[in-house]
Amino acid sequence: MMSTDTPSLRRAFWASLRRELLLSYRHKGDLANPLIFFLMVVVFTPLGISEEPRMLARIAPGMLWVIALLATLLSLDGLFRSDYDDGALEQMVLSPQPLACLVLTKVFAHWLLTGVPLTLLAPVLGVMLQLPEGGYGILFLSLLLGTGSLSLIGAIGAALTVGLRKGGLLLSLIIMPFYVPVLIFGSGAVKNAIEGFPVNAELAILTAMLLAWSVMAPFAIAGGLKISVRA
Amino acid sequence: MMSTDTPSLRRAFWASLRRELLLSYRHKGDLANPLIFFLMVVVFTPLGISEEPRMLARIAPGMLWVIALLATLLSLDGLFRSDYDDGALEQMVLSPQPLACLVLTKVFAHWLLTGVPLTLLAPVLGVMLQLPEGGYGILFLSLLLGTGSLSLIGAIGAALTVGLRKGGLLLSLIIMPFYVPVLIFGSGAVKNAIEGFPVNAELAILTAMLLAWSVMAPFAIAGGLKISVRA
Amino acid sequence: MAWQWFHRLGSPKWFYEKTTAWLPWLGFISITLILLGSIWGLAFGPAEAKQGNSARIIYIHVPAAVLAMAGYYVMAISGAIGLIWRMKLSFMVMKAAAPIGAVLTFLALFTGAVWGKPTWGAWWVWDGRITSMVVLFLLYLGIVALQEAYQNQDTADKISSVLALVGMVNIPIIYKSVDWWYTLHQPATLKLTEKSSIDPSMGYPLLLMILAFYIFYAWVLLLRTRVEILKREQKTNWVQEIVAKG
Amino acid sequence: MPSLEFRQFTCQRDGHPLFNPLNFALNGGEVVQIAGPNGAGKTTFLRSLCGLFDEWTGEMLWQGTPLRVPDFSLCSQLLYLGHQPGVKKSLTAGENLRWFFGVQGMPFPGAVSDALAQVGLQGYEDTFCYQMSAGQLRRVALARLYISRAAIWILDEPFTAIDRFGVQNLETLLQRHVSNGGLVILTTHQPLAISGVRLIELQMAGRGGNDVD
Amino acid sequence: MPSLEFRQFTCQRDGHPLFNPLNFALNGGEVVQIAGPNGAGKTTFLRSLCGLFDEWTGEMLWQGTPLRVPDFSLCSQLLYLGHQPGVKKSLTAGENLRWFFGVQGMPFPGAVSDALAQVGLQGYEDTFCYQMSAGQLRRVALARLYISRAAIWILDEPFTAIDRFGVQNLETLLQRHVSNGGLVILTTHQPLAISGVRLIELQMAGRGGNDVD
Ligand code: HEM
Ligand SMILES: Nc1ncnc2c1ncn2[C@@H]1O[C@H](COP(=O)(O)OP(=O)(O)OP(=O)(O)O)[C@@H](O)[C@H]1O
Ligand SMILES: Nc1ncnc2c1ncn2[C@@H]1O[C@H](COP(=O)(O)OP(=O)(O)OP(=O)(O)O)[C@@H](O)[C@H]1O
Ligand SMILES: [Mg+2]
Ligand SMILES: [Mg+2]
Repeated sequence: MMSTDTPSLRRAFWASLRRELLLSYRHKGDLANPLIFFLMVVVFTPLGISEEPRMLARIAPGMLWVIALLATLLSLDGLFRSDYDDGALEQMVLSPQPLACLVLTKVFAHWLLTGVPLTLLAPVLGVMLQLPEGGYGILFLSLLLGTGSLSLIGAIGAALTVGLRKGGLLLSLIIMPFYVPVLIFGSGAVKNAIEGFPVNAELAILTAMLLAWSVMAPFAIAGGLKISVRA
Repeated sequence: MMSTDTPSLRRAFWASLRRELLLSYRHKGDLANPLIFFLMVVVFTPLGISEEPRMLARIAPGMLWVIALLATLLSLDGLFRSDYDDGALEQMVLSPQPLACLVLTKVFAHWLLTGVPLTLLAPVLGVMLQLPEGGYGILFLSLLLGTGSLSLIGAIGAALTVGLRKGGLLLSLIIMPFYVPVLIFGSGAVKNAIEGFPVNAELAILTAMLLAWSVMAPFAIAGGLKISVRA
Repeated sequence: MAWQWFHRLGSPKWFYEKTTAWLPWLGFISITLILLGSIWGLAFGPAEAKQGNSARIIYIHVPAAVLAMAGYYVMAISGAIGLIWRMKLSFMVMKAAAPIGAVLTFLALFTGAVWGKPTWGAWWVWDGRITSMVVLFLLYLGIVALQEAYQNQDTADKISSVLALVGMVNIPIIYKSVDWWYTLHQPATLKLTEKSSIDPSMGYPLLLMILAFYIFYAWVLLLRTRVEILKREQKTNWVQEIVAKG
Repeated sequence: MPSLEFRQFTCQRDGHPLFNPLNFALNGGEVVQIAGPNGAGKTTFLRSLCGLFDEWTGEMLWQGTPLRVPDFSLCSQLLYLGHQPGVKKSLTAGENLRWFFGVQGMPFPGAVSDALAQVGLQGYEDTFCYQMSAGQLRRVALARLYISRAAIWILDEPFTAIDRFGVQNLETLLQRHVSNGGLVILTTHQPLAISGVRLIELQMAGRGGNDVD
Repeated sequence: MPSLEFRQFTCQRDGHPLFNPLNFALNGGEVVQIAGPNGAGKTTFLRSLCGLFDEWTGEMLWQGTPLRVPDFSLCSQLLYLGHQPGVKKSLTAGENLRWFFGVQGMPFPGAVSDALAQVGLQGYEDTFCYQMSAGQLRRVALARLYISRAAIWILDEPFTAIDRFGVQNLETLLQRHVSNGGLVILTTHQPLAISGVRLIELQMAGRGGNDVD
């Protein structure tokens, strides 16, 4: 009756990651969502705010970062919701493998499918918003580092609100304060780069934040989920 | 066995509105959501883009309109989703009362609980974004008229995407083109007002759009829902 | 024994009975000090050289700001104690502390805005201090909203404690980043180690007001915690006896 | 007296018929059980009746006149209870029932608390549905049957999650409805303790003919 | 041999006990049915066992040592199937099962298509779960039982939406599991055709003592 081959964390990790990627692949629409949102705001910006190239160039670095941040944030609400609704989350909690590791795969998949595409798309939209020459490389790099932190932080919020019948943007309220430093250093880096100032400090801080959250977030997420599932 | 008092549309209308308001009252968090989103972007804007008052004043009218639009859009995804998931939508479709009327109550409730609060909050956030003196009245008026159209248009998108397992922001893509005119005339009115130009034309067009959508949208929504429920 | 004391503190009943005696004292002292400080500051303190009488708002603005920040740690630490030792009372303190903190933060923001109009010529400016205060306000709102959103009190307590804990780590980061970002606001003027840059004639009443606000905070926190205790323990015998007594 | 007739009726999924064509007529006063193994097409069949599914072929006649796709003209005559009962978890039991009737244009039934008592939920009128057990939630949906004035009841596994006494009660109710001339069409995998149930067996298509009548 | 013991055990909702305290011990080789009307607290009890609910009082002992709240130490020993089966509709049946075992750190079981065949879903391995009927969806969840190596099975109304033959199959499986020394704890409102089922009746608290053993 009892197990002969020992269960392994590595297997659980891969199974979990595989499923996340499969699920996203099935919901291709969802995959595109953050991108569509990104695109949408970039279209609305000149329409609503200003079509002057000089003006656009000035607001572009900040605008791109703000939109990337909002896009991440808005894609987070569903992170654990469907697993919660259909009972899959219970099964994960009941798995003998540490929950913190299992959720890390979910966050990783989220970043892979939201943060990375956003990062890749940002330079293109930068052109549409007249982003000055010097900014592209750092825009890319800062987003790559920053979106990691955004996914990790956001997942904490998602875990804490999954038990609410409709978490919605309450999630936003919760994680917004945590996004502030990421935004400041991220957009700060791009602005500095455009004006020719050094950006090492900002990039170092973004990396440090990413590392710190990678260590802390999984435990907060797992804790939040365990509480939510028991409610 | 058969009914003695005749069923009445008025009753159906009130019962439906009553339920919508009750549901929102129960999810107070949801009620606050568009507002939180609004606040959030207003905080992120100076952080990410520029904290200079002169710069802020120039982008404020457009920014406020873009945010109001995004907030409406994002609150729309759930409009029919929970009714679809738990079978309540089937019951509405099966009601002998015209579905177009029933959905109109849902849209009306949505506007009452999203558009109106956004409109009321906008002037306050205008202060934070250094909106120039002359803009406040027209900001209020244009949002009041415009958010009505936004809710109606958005509901069409929501009805068409509710059958997808996760509608998400595909919805955004569908309704984005329809939001463009509203945004242009809305933010145009505020900009004109600030610069002291007349705004009658813009307001007239916003009103006309609101009326036109009020007549057309309910049928499109009802049609979309009937198709979705049969899938 | 230390542990015995700790466990008794965890008992809402013991806590309720014990603190009944403290309440009038705390209330009396805090009100007296607030009155004293206000009269000293507003009536006898000098008008500020450049800003004139508008600067007197400092006697509310600064204590509110100081307590708003200190209050967060009170809240987060009591939440942490609740999570770790599964102590219900600690959760109640946390729940009681959140709205007080939010109100104090709002007060600091509001008085700041009122002060900003005469001095900076604008109600609102995006500078580091102010921004970090807005962020703190949002952190508080998040906790209050979570508490409201969860119908099950137990879940609400635990969930909002986790958030408060994560927030505690984040607060210093926010302050650092926002300070670094842009500054227009007054730097800290009251310094313990060096000589204060504020004139003693304004400094002393200000210090008095800060002390008064601390005690006032403790008083309100106790009051709210006791209400929370009564609400949650309403079905127990000892609460019903208290209610019966009137 | 309601009457429904089916001629060469079958439902399709992805262009393939689910079950062999059906030919039969139903009248008021009958309890009709649509039977068949999991996946036979029972739910699909019931939804077709309600106009909630329209990939069917053959004819469906209501009081002698054929119904067309998409046609909701039976609406005012029928009450449908599907796998998803349409009960909002964040409303109370009473609010749910009142909405249900309100939305059909009926006056708010005063009988709500009676109906809830009938399904064993006395005193639950103001309880939120998310605080209910699986069975209690289904009972809220079933309470509709005690107020409804519809002639045709279409019930997809109404006994799911209901305990023994609840099932008995429900059976009594169904019997009362048909003895008043109503028509009940249901599916269930549990044995029914109702006398004179008409059994319509769905036979997987392509496994030999059947034409139940 | 798994052994579970309960002493003065009861679950609470809003500070009130749901049922009278239970005192009993379970051992491998038993099928235990937790019985009681709708809302008695069966689901709550089962969730407490799994560590998914923690407002309980009394003692719960696993192999003689008391379990504390919150404690998931039984995890690796048990398989829980609740009202919500944890099947993702946008994955295929096979993908769902493979995830389920993968996430527990088990090697991908090759037996997936066998298990699906056992629950009557031959050839459905690559069918998306949203294309399944209510019963087929539950069967996907039940297929886990054919692969699982857990000693304790905790099944909350496993027969929901399953047709007659499906129920028979499942009963056979349960009997096989206990004859191998496993423990099955289940709830159901349908009569069981398994011999020697141990019945634990939950009695609403405050209606006279019971202490079943
Ligand atoms: C909404 C706007 C404002 C906010 C949110 C705000 C916030 C704060 C905060 C957080 C402190 C820190 C207390 C501490 O660290 O010890 C503070 C102190 C202070 N604020 Fe403001 N403030 C605002 C506007 C103003 C204005 C307009 C003035 C006057 C020009 C002002 C003058 C001061 C002074 C003098 C202090 C004391 C500094 C110290 O002793 O540390 N504030 N304020
Ligand atoms: N989330 C909740 N909050 C408060 N009370 C609840 C909640 N869920 C269930 N209850 C109550 O707890 C009691 C036990 O519920 P439980 O789900 O354990 O019943 P059950 O025996 O499984 O019933 P069923 O046979 O209907 O599945 C019920 O009376 C119910 O009203
Ligand atoms: N959305 C769908 N798309 C494609 N096929 C579907 C869909 N839903 C169901 N099916 C298929 O149609 C058939 C009939 O499904 P239906 O739900 O009508 O069965 P049922 O008789 O109600 O079964 P159960 O007893 O399990 O409820 C099943 O074989 C199922 O695989
Ligand atoms: Mg079915
Ligand atoms: Mg149950």
